[in-house]
Amino acid sequence: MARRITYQQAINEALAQEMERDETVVIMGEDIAGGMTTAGEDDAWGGVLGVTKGLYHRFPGRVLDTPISESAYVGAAAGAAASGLRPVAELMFVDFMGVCFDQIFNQAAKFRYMFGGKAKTPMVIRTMWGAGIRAASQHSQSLHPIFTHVPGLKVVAPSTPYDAKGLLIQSIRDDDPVIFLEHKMLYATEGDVPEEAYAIPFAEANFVREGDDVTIVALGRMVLLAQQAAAELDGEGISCEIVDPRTTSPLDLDSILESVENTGRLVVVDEANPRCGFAADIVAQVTQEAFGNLKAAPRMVTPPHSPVPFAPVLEDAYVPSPDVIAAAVREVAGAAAPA
Amino acid sequence: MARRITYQQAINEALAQEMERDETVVIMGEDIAGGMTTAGEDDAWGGVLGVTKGLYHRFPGRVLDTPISESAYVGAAAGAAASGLRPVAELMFVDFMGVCFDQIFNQAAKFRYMFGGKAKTPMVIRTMWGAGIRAASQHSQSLHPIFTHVPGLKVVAPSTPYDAKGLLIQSIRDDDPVIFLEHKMLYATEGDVPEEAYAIPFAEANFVREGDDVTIVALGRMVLLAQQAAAELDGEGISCEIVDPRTTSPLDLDSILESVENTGRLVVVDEANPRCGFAADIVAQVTQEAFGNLKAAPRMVTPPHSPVPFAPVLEDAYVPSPDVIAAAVREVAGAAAPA
Amino acid sequence: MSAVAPPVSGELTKDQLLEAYRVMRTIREFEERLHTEFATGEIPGFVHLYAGEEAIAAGVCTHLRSDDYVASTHRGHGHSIAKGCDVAAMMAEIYGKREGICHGKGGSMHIADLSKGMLGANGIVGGGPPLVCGVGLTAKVRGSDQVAVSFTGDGGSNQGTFLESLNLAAAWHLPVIFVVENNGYAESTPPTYHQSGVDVAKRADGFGLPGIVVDGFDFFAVHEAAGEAIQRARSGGGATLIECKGMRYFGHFEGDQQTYRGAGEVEEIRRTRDCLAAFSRRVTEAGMVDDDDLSAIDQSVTELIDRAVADAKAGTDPTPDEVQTDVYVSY
Amino acid sequence: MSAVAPPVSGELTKDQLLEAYRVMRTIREFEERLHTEFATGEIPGFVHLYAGEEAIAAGVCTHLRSDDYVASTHRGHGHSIAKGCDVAAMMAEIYGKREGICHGKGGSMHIADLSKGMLGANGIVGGGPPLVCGVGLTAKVRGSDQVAVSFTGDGGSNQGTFLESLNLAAAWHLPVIFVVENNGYAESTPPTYHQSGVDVAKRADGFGLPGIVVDGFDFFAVHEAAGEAIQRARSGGGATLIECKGMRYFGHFEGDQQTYRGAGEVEEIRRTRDCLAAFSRRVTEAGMVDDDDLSAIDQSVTELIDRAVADAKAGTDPTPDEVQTDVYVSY
Ligand SMILES: Cc1ncc(C[n+]2csc(CCOP(=O)(O)OP(=O)(O)O)c2C)c(N)n1
Ligand SMILES: Cc1ncc(C[n+]2csc(CCOP(=O)(O)OP(=O)(O)O)c2C)c(N)n1
Ligand SMILES: [Mg+2]
Ligand SMILES: [Mg+2]
Repeated sequence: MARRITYQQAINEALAQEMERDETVVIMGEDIAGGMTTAGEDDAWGGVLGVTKGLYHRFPGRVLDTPISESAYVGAAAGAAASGLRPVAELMFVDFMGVCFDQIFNQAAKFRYMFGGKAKTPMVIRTMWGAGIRAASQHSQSLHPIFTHVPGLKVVAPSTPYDAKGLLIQSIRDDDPVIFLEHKMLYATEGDVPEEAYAIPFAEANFVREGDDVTIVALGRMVLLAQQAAAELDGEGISCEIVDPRTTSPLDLDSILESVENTGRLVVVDEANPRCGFAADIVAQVTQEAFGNLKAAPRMVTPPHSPVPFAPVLEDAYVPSPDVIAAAVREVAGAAAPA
Repeated sequence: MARRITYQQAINEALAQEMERDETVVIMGEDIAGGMTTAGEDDAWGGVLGVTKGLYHRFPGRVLDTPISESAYVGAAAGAAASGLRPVAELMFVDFMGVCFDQIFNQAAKFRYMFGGKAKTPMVIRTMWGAGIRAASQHSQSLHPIFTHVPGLKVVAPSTPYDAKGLLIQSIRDDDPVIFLEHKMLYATEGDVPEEAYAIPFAEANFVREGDDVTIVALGRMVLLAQQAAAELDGEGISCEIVDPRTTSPLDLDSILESVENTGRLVVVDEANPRCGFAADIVAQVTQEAFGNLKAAPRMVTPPHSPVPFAPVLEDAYVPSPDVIAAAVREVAGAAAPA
Repeated sequence: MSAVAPPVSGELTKDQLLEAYRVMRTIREFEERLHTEFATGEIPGFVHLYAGEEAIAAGVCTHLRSDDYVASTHRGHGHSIAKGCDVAAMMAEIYGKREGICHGKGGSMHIADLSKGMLGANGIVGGGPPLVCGVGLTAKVRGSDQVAVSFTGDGGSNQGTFLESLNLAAAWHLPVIFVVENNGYAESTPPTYHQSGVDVAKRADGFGLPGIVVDGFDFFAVHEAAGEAIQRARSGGGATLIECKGMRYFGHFEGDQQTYRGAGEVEEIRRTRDCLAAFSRRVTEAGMVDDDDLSAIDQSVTELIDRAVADAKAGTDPTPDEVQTDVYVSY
Repeated sequence: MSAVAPPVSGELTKDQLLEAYRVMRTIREFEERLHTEFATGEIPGFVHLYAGEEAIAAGVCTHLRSDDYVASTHRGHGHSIAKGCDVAAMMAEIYGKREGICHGKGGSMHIADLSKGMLGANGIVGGGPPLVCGVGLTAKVRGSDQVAVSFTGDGGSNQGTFLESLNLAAAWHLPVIFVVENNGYAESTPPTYHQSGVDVAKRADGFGLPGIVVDGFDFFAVHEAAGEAIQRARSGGGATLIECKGMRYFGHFEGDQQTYRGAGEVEEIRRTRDCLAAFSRRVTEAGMVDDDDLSAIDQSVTELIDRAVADAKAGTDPTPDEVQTDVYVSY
């Protein structure tokens, strides 16, 4: 039975159902219980935005507040995973990865390989990403290209409540370390979500919209903005197909190639910075694999090579807008195929 | 007056000459003096590989051993740069960036932007990169794509002793934070290097080899392997042009586009992992800017999406070899232009 | 604070007392006013208010010269004001205007002014301590007698960067002061939980540094402890850790429901411990300053903040093209 | 060490003494032999030898069950042997062979065997302490009485990860033991410089943990201290920091010229403090064990290592396609 709930509720529900199902699932992070041992412990915070609200009382001993020591507790999640638990560690903002990246990319990500296949590290790092709430340069970044670059990590970035629940459940059941990216501008978005638990397999892109003229690949919040652009372009007779990879590693390249084979034109919209970014990754792989199918130069729509600014005017100019996306699509759609 | 010295000597000489010229230049790192306060201090180590040997005695008080606290001393370099020095901090292996990445990408890299242009952070992080010495997964990585992704950082990766000296001098004189990547397999290579100090500007690619059929873009050690491949291909009548960007950020894209305009065919060879990597970055930018000039699908030659293995047989299979590079070039050269 | 000569001893002149009061009052007014204005929804992003902890910023910074540096936290308005940042430019920054101290690029969490020795508020907990080690190094290499101070919260004192910095400052014998503002919570989590209730000052011993605990509501206690530590640092005596026990009056950030707090907790503190009330009582009872002096300051501060808010609201927005300026000095 | 039941008190049976000696002798022989073999140029990469510090690994690990865990360092051969890893498979790994304990993918710096509770040597200084906190959490959640031990060097004890882990272990009251092997150098840098000569054990106080210093050359001293700490951890008493003062006999890595060392420094220590000599003297003089028992062990160990080296040299290389295996469980 599906009902409409928010992206945030879907995440909370996925955590609750997996903790219910499997007692080796534990969650940890700063203030995710929120006020353990305080006077107000009965009405615990449940995370800075309340995403984990209610879990602390429901699962005694399995919901842990942490000191502000990301290296210690993210590393602890890796050690717990290697010794039998399925920890879900929350990194409040993905921007904080810089204080604990070693435990993620040199420890958790490499155990299995370095140890000759003898280790299993089933951990999830839930973390908030993206711009839009005027949180400035250190609380608004989109760092999936960095995690996608690292062998041994899986990277998940849901764009809807339905995907958020199904992909988080899959992430928790998965036997490899997973970076689960929750876009802060999507928490309040609503959608139909089944009550029962379900898992969405990784590397299965979602065809958000079918179309014949131009393929738009977009991730996270950019999927919503691409839809707005596509709706507008419809009126102009440009039919867009929108492909949401949902997971950047592993990546469902086949679905993207399939779409490009049909449209011959590609626009990749991504919220991360451009250099060595995800848009470049997709454009490069498509060009290498399907050069012959391309009727026009693919285009990348991303923020500029700059940090995220604070002022609303600046942040709005930083993030790709439906208008900018539409303009790029028109260009690609209009470009004649080279003789 | 030029004479033949090694890449390692060129780096040592650049440091010495800049410290001589500018007393605000200080260097710090683990064991870079090497044995400060020990019985053997008179014959100080000069770094784990002796790259900084001799500087400790020559520049009293300006060559500092550090505790194994990369966050503290890399952050200290940022704070020193913001308050008037030109520090050069050594991160022994680039693989260790995970324990101090925040101070690099959220602090040093973003000061100027976050502070509205009021800060200047002239610091250099010298660090050793690349595979080849059987140092396994945590001492052999190529992480320039991660640094290149970050706005606010400049990224330099010399492939010859001449470039090493000129680019390090420019890095020290530059007013922005610079990641200076020294490939461990190049330290012993020799080349002509002028005795006097000279600076090589950033974003000026080097045409290592002129050719008409295929453009090969390569960085660091890959430049040498690409030259071996090119020599072999010459005999087969395939003429390769090798472009070494020397700096990945800023990037001299124009020189690459210029070469591709001439050859119409592109192979990018890089030692970093493929996903969201530097090879993808170049292929994507060239395709977007010069699609019409491409006669065939560009190819990326990189290691697989896996950590660096230890066993010699495995590490040799991991790193792109001249044979693998040559095979890719043949493919691209042979491919007919699409009708 | 550069206008006033730093006192050699703990003795304060009337001018210095009035200046200290002006700083604390300005911070209080700035924060109380932001609390009200934030509720109107006109302020972008989120702000962390310093109200309640004024005696710490003032007690430390009254000893500093403009060529000394401080590195601050996400809760940085108080440190910025105490270090001499322009209050109107700070307010404009918080409103995201071009007249802002960072031209609208930084906002509340990144207020900085290097010309005043303010190395920046910091959105990364524990981001500042390594930076002040670097400033200390600059002073040492230059042979100047500058000092650098980092402010860190109780929660931030669990970040590896803070702990590593204590050791580096000791190993390099740096002119640095680590001020820990223990205000009873890291967001919703209390030190009794996140650091087992052990005084942060105790951590100094393990690195060979002096560490002391002072009452963060008492300007004079903070001022005296900071004076000694700064004197020691200036004269080549190395680093010190000072833990100030205090309390924030508002939520972790504006909008925080503060469910973790006991009923009446803040009201009680405001009534019994308030640093401004205590300071006023002490200096007037001692006859060093009279009420009129203080109310004159109160009035001028109110006017200052009124103007700052009005100007900020009337300020101009940056233009979209500025997104790409000042990423690099040259590129 | 799972074969031998862990002693409740510090009292050791003859079997346990012989087992402890076998472990120390095996480590010594393994390392001395690697030192010789490395010189021939046949061993790829670089190796960090543990010779001289055997009493620490043995003194701690003789208390551990195979379901307890240890996280090691770049100098990990001793911990691996003491925790029960297969010596021949370790040797094959160091030679980069498919028969290696990690099938040749890890080498000396990544030797691991989770089935033995060996969480891995670690190429990242300070990489291990957070991991054992996680193992401690697993034990707590499971309600088992497992414990986890991290080994860290004096230099590694300056890494933020180590310091944060002390605090986390205290806050979560984890069954973890932090063993610091202070061997007088971090590469070429001495603790007198890199940590101001302050005992690392002192850092424990600042986090509310017990911290003690023991002689790392004395098996019995280490064994007793570790026994108490492990007992406390097993019975819910929380974490402990144990600093063992010792010395490495060889260079930081093989090939290190050791210019930073005083002349005769190592020879003197070998002559006066050697842990194997001291152990042998003590157990024979006390009549608990006689010389023949020990020489029998010496001989069997020599044979074991001879065979391990011969087999490793005769081992098979991995095949190139294995570069891409075991990156993920599934992908
Ligand atoms: C590295 C990092 N981790 C977590 C956060 C989120 N965060 C911001 S403030 C804060 C609490 C800080 O507590 P404390 O240091 O006591 O300072 P206070 O807010 O009490 O002044 C947290 C967890 C952050 N900004 N940076
Ligand atoms: C994060 C990190 N920084 C630096 C290094 C380089 N490194 C390897 S071992 C070592 C010295 C370690 O000293 P200590 O912790 O005392 O251990 P010991 O070698 O004496 O056993 C250093 C600096 C590293 N491997 N990882
Ligand atoms: Mg606090
Ligand atoms: Mg050591």
